[in-house]
Amino acid sequence: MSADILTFIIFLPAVTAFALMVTTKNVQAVRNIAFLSTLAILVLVLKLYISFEPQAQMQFVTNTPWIVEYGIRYYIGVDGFSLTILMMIAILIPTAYLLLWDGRTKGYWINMLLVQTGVTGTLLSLDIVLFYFFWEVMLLPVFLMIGIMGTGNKVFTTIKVTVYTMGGSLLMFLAIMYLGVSYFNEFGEWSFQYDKLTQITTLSHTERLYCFFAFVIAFGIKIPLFPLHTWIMDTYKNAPTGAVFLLSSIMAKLGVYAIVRFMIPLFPDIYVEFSTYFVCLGLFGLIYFGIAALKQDDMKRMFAYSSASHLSFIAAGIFSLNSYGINGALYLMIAHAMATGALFLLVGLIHYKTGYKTISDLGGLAKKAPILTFVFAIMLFANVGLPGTNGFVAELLIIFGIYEFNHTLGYIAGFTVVIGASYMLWMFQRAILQDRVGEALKMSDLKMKEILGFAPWIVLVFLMGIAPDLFIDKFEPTVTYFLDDILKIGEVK
Amino acid sequence: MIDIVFLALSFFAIGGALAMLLNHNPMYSALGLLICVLSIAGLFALLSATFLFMVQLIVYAGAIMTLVIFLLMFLNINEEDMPEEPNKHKYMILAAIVMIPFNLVIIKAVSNLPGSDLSIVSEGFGGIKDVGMHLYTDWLLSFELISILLLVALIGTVVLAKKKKSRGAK
Amino acid sequence: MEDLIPFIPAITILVGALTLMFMSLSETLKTKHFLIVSSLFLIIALGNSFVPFGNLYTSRPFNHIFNDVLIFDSFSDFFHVLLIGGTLLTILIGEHYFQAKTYFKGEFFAILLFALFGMMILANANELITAYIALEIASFSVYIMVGFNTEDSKRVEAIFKYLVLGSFIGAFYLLGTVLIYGATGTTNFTQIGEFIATEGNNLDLVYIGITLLLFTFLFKIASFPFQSWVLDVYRGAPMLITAYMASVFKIAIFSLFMRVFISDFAPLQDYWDSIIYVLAVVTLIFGTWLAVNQTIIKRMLAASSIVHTGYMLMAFLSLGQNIASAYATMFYLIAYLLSAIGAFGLISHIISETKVRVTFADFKGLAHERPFLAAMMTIFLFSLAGIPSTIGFIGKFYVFTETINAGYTALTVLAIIATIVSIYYYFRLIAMMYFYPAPLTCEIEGFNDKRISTYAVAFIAALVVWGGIGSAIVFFIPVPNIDAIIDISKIAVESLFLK
Amino acid sequence: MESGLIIWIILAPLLGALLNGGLYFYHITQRAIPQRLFSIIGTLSPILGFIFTLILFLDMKETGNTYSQDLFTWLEVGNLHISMKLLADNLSIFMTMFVTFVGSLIHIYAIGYMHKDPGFGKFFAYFNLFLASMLILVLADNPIVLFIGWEGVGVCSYLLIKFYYGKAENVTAANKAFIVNRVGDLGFLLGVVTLFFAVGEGDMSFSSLEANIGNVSPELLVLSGVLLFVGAMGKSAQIPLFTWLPDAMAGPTPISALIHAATMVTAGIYMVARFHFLYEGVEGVGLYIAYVGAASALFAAIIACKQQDIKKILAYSTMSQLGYMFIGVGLGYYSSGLFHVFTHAFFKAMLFMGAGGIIIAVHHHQNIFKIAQERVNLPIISGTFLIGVIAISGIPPFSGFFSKDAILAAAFAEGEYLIWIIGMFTAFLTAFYMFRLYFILFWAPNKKVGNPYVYTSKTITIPLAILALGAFGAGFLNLPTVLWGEHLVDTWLLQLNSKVLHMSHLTEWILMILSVGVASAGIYVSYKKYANFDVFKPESEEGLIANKFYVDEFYDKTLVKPIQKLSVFIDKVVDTKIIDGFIMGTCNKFVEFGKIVGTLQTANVRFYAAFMLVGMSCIFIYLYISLGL
Amino acid sequence: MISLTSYAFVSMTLFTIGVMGVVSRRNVFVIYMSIELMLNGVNLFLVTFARHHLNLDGQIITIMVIAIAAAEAAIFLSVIILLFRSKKSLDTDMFTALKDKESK
Repeated sequence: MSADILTFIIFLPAVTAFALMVTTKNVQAVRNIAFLSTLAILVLVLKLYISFEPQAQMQFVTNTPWIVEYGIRYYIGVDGFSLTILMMIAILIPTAYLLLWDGRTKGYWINMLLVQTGVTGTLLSLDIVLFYFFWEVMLLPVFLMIGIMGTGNKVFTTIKVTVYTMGGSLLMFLAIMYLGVSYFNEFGEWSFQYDKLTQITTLSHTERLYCFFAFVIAFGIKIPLFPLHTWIMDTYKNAPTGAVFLLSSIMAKLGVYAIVRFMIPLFPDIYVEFSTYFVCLGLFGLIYFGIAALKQDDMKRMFAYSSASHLSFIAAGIFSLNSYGINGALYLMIAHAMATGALFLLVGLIHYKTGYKTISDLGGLAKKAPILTFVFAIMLFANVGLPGTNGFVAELLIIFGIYEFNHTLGYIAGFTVVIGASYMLWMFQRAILQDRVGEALKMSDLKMKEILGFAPWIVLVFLMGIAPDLFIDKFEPTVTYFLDDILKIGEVK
Repeated sequence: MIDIVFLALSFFAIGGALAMLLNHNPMYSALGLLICVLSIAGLFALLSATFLFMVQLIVYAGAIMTLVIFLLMFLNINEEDMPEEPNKHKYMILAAIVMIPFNLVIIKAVSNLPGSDLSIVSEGFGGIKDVGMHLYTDWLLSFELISILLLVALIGTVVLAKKKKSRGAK
Repeated sequence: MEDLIPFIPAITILVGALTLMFMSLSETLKTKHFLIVSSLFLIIALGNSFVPFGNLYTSRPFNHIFNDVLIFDSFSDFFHVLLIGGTLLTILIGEHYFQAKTYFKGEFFAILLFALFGMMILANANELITAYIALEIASFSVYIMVGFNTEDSKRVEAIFKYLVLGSFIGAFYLLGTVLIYGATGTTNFTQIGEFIATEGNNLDLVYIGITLLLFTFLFKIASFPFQSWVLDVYRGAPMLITAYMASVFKIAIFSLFMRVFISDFAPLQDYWDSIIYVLAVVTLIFGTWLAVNQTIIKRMLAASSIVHTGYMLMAFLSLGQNIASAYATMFYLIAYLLSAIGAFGLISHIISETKVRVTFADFKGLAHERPFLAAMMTIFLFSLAGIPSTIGFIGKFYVFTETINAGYTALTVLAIIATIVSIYYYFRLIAMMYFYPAPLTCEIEGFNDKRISTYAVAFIAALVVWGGIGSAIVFFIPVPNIDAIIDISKIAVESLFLK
Repeated sequence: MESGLIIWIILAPLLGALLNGGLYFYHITQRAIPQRLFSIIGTLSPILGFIFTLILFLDMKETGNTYSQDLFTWLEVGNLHISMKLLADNLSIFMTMFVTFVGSLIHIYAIGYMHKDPGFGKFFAYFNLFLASMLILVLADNPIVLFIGWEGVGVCSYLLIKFYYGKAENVTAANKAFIVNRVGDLGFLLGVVTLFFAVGEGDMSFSSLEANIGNVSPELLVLSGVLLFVGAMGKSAQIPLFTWLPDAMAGPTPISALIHAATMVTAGIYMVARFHFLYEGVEGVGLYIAYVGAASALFAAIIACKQQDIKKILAYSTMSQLGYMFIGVGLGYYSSGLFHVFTHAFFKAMLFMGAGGIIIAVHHHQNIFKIAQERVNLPIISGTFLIGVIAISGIPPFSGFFSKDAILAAAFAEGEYLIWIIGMFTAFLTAFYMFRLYFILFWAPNKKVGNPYVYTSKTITIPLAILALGAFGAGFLNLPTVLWGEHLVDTWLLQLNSKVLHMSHLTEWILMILSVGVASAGIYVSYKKYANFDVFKPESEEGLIANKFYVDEFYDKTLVKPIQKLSVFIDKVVDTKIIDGFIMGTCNKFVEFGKIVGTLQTANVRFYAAFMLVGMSCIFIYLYISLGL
Repeated sequence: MISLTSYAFVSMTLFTIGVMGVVSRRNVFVIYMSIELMLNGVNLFLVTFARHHLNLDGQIITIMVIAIAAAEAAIFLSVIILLFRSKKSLDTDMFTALKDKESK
């Protein structure tokens, strides 16, 4: 299989999008073609997944010059990490299409396609400028989606989220350039390939510290980490379902992914040095957001807090410096992507059908829509981390990891078990189960199409929960590589 | 001898300038400027730029000043059209203070130059012939460019000043 | 005879200008004809200037009579292409505007070409006074164009201010010339350079003089503290002239000062670093502050152009440390040229027929009225804000990288912050266009998009995107990479050093 | 030794659950499916499970082997190697036996109870799932797999308690059950983690844990022991995590029966017994457990005396019986504890079923006085109920007597006289409130003449009968030597090497007589008080005891409310005002200042000139300095 | 003995007075004349240096400057006419319509 398959995977959606933009105006056609293209990508990724042999180094690498003057290269490749997430994206998006199927505009679908290109590119690019390129581009369609299809105080929200996130990433951009320059000064040639940049030796500790934090801010905003989170609530509240789905279950994960992909190799020593703070920060976020989620009335807002809480937990796992933690974090990324994504889509469906998304307005859905309730419950329990679902495996591993990192923190980490359950069940009871006071909502159950859309997720949730080893095998070598090689460097430095 | 002439001329120049600056009525200002320009012409002569002495007289005193005064007449601006300038002196002092660094720096820098006598050279410098020769050999291109500049200015004046009946009207 | 060849573009433009001048005598000719003729001349000139484009040369024709006041080399050629191209784009994108606004009569195009001529000579100038004359030709033409519609009191005011301040600063330029002349006894850059090289001592007057020259430079590119006029003049001027000033004129100014600062004044260059550093800082901050609060689109773009000046100053500042920033500057100039012409021109295109759009609020729901134009506008704004996949991003990348490389990291941090804020005010406009329902008076049809302006807009947008993506996507198809620009600018800069 | 059979014990109910679930899905989406089908699948699967267990049990009895089955590697990260492995040793098979047996009976009973319920299929799906996860719990070979079952039980209980999710309080109760259990699970999980790293990251199976338990530092041992017990508290409703148990009565009665008798609550006991190797190491923890058990026993018993809801009374009785069991296991008499679990399963299941029957018969009244007012004639139920009551109050020769007495004797033998006294007193109370229940339900006169006879379906009565048998006879399986028996259960559970009591037969006799006396005293008191109690003047519901010592309110005030307040505070104040306020505030300040700067744009040309001039002269000052003129 | 410096002094004084005029006077005419005065100061300086170097370039440049001044005069005066037409006044402070009133 040629290496260009990755390029194809990245750019197929964009090409389709532009083609559709100019050719047809018929929404149905646009949607169907878009859906087909995502399916095609899914097939390709599956092919990739199978033919990928689990080992540490990059595979299917494409490395051609892009901007020769500054040694910027079109350098993409895939390893265990990115492959897993790529797989996740490839599965999530087409199924999401099925659930967003009706009542969308042409622009909606085109934006979805463009976002897919953005995220895939971000995921696969190994040249850090290329990465930044995609990192920014992936936000623009979402920006448009929120602004155009959003609700409430959408314009302000949109501007806020854009300035927030782009501001963060611009700081990262600065750090990137700084690294590039120092590489140039050391080796006399420009290069922004992350593996080249790791060879820089001239930077002083403080400089590295600044760069590190520039990166942290960029990624921390996307994730979001504790003090940088204030954009998510309104954004998730006002954004259309698709955008929220993309933000929460894919882009946020890319923030974590980027930490592993770039920050650990580039600043291993700082990473090791500061890991404790970040684990603490993550756990604090876990509890803080968890508690904040308790009394939310708007479901989307509540899920915003809940995913913030989970992602803080993931971050804590990432920083726990051992294979349990990092594997667990990666696993939780996928698990959470599915669970939260599904929940957001379900809320979207409910909102679309009933016209409400506030808990106090809902209720009594279970009688009208048992299947929806059933799916909702499964995803909810996966989100809570019930054994048998993938969420449990991940949380278990992270708790193990953090415990090994530091016993006390490990005990704190355990609280994830309780926190998630409390607000989730509370919401479930009020919004879905118990009968509604006042007039009945107009609510219909899931259609076959939507059930089909959810089916693979449900299957995966349980499969990954019951036989996690199948999946972890794929990326475990990469993690081991990271730990053994890079973090060792970090310790010695 | 020369010194006295110089002093007198420069006194007139500066005096005229001040007159221009301080007079409320532009007419008087114009006259002040005229005096100033004339004395500058004199100074040119002192610096043995005979041709320029002429040009200064003709172009400035002759053309430009008359143009200004003519325009003043043409617009027949009378006293009440003159803007009230209650606190112009404040501004002047302010500007003067602000300009101190300029003068200080420049004059000091100039004074550091190797001194040379600026007495009138008898022949061959600044006369029409030399200037003309110089102008039409070394500075030909610049001179042509000047002509284009004037042309542009001309067109501009026409375009700007003419009362226009816009093309769309008919 | 082949000495004349380098002259051809300039001559063509001059002839074109004169032709148009004579044409304007006739009452029968319509604006269309003027457009055609002027663009014809421009295309010819462009073609001619493309002949030596990209190869390394320098020539000082007719030294015996021209006294070496003009110099023709790859550098000037590079800028000629930019200037002519910019003017051509302005005319094409403004086709609709010109036809709609009836006061653009024949003389206008003559003046436009005169202005271009002046700028081109400015790019060639190798002598202070010649440069000043060329500059004045350009400036006068621009003054006139600014105030072209004399019915409009705003225009009159704009031209008045521009004129007063312009000639005020011009006097300082001349003073500077005098002082340099006084020190060196010549006004020819080359000889001044030699003087500087030989006479190590008593360069005080030269320093002062160059500082005074710099004032003009800073004034024309609207750096702090010379920025005040920009907002008013841009606001008052016709939209297209604003575009012209913001993009093409700036480039012309840069052509002169980069020339002298790279080649002849190079030894002294570092002297002004601290000044320019401070000015760049203040310009960035000040421009940002101005831009954030504007409610009128034109003023916002004007203020943001101040911020862009700040970026350019950064690059200009780091010229002393590493020559590569010269390429960065040139690239950024191109990027800004395209984006600015695009943005301003597109607005002019929009407002030419329909109701006047001035403030942000007026642009509500444009995307529903004119989806295509809104999309294009979005591209230009992205480019101005430096969002990836547009040329603006690459430009910023080059400039910032070089600035860091020159060791001005703190300045770059500031610039980054300015960029963050700029995202705010640029995206506000996009939000206006896209996120609001179309106004009731929404004529989706009745607007004929099939006209030159639209295609010009599309073309520029395509250029912008191409510049941002380079050949990244089609890396297996050989298309001209954006590195080509850098290479050419390299050649251009090299040519300055051939004596 | 490998045996392929074990998995089938679990799979039988699991498949049943899936099948029922699928059918129910079809039922609600496409067309209706006859109730019969559901009931057949639903009941057959546990019975099959029971049969498999029986086969295995007999085989093990023959050969004395212990079987295990390694299914697949579940997870392998770093040194953590968890394999999906099942273990059938004596302990687990002992549990499995009665779990499947009683479970099957309850299933059968459920057919009758849930008759014509719209959610019939769903009910059975949940039910089988419940049983399946309990079996996973019991048959697990390592704590993680055990935890899967553990949580599975929790979630099934959640699903079943909120079975009638229309009513808010049901769902609330379910949430309460789940979350309180979650707190327990937290303890369990942390305990496991601690243990795992303490024993040196080896293999996770119980056997290897037991092998490596030696190299655990004592304090970590204590820590993990306590943490694990916290888990047990949650599941087995001990102080302080008991509040969910009474509320769990919101679910249909069969669920209560299943939860209380066979499955959920016994998990805690089982788990502690599983980790006996750990608790042997640390006497203190064991004692602590015993005291917690005693306290819970007494506490529950006291509360039970004043309750009026029939199911609540039974619930509290369960809690106090669990207390006994914890006394047993805590003191190291694991087999005695488990034996009480065993017997308790029978009579408690029976009591609940009976209660359920009564509740149906009187159209879903649960207040005992109401029931008494509407009393109907239910011969079988009343009979079996009486047996149950006698059994639980510990009158020989009924099963309850032997098991409870063994525990009390153990407490005495260990010299924990306080525990022993508490136990005795609790026994008295138990007899008192159980008979109070019985008398009010069936004896206390009400004006109605000739209560109508109500038919109760066979599916209800037959299981009752069988269980009654068990409740009567189960005790004989573990006759102490004093009573010429040979400790069948104890010998079977030898692997737990639980202590055997050493005391003279005389003392044993005395203890027995004492306990019987106490029990009968309790019966006598309640006879005096309630035998002819006017059911139309019910007792007041005021008072500390009737209100369960306000524990719920206490939790509500001290935990729930503050957290909710905190939540609001974080959302409305910290996030919105402080953090976001700071960020947006800086932005606004910036913009505001920009406005001030904007005022420099006084479109006045002279001002502009002056502005430029000032700037220039500043630069010239710099020149002046730098040029040193 | 009159030196370079004294000439420099005179011309700088003229220049300064011109600047002062531009900044302080509100009359458009006077502003224009002030600019002319500045140019004159420059001219004087130029000629002085021409003499100082005995080099005619200075005088040539002076001629150029005078020409430029003439051109400027043309534009300036026409603009003054425009201004007077539009507002019937010569007061620069009257011409502040371009102040951004929309913001604030």
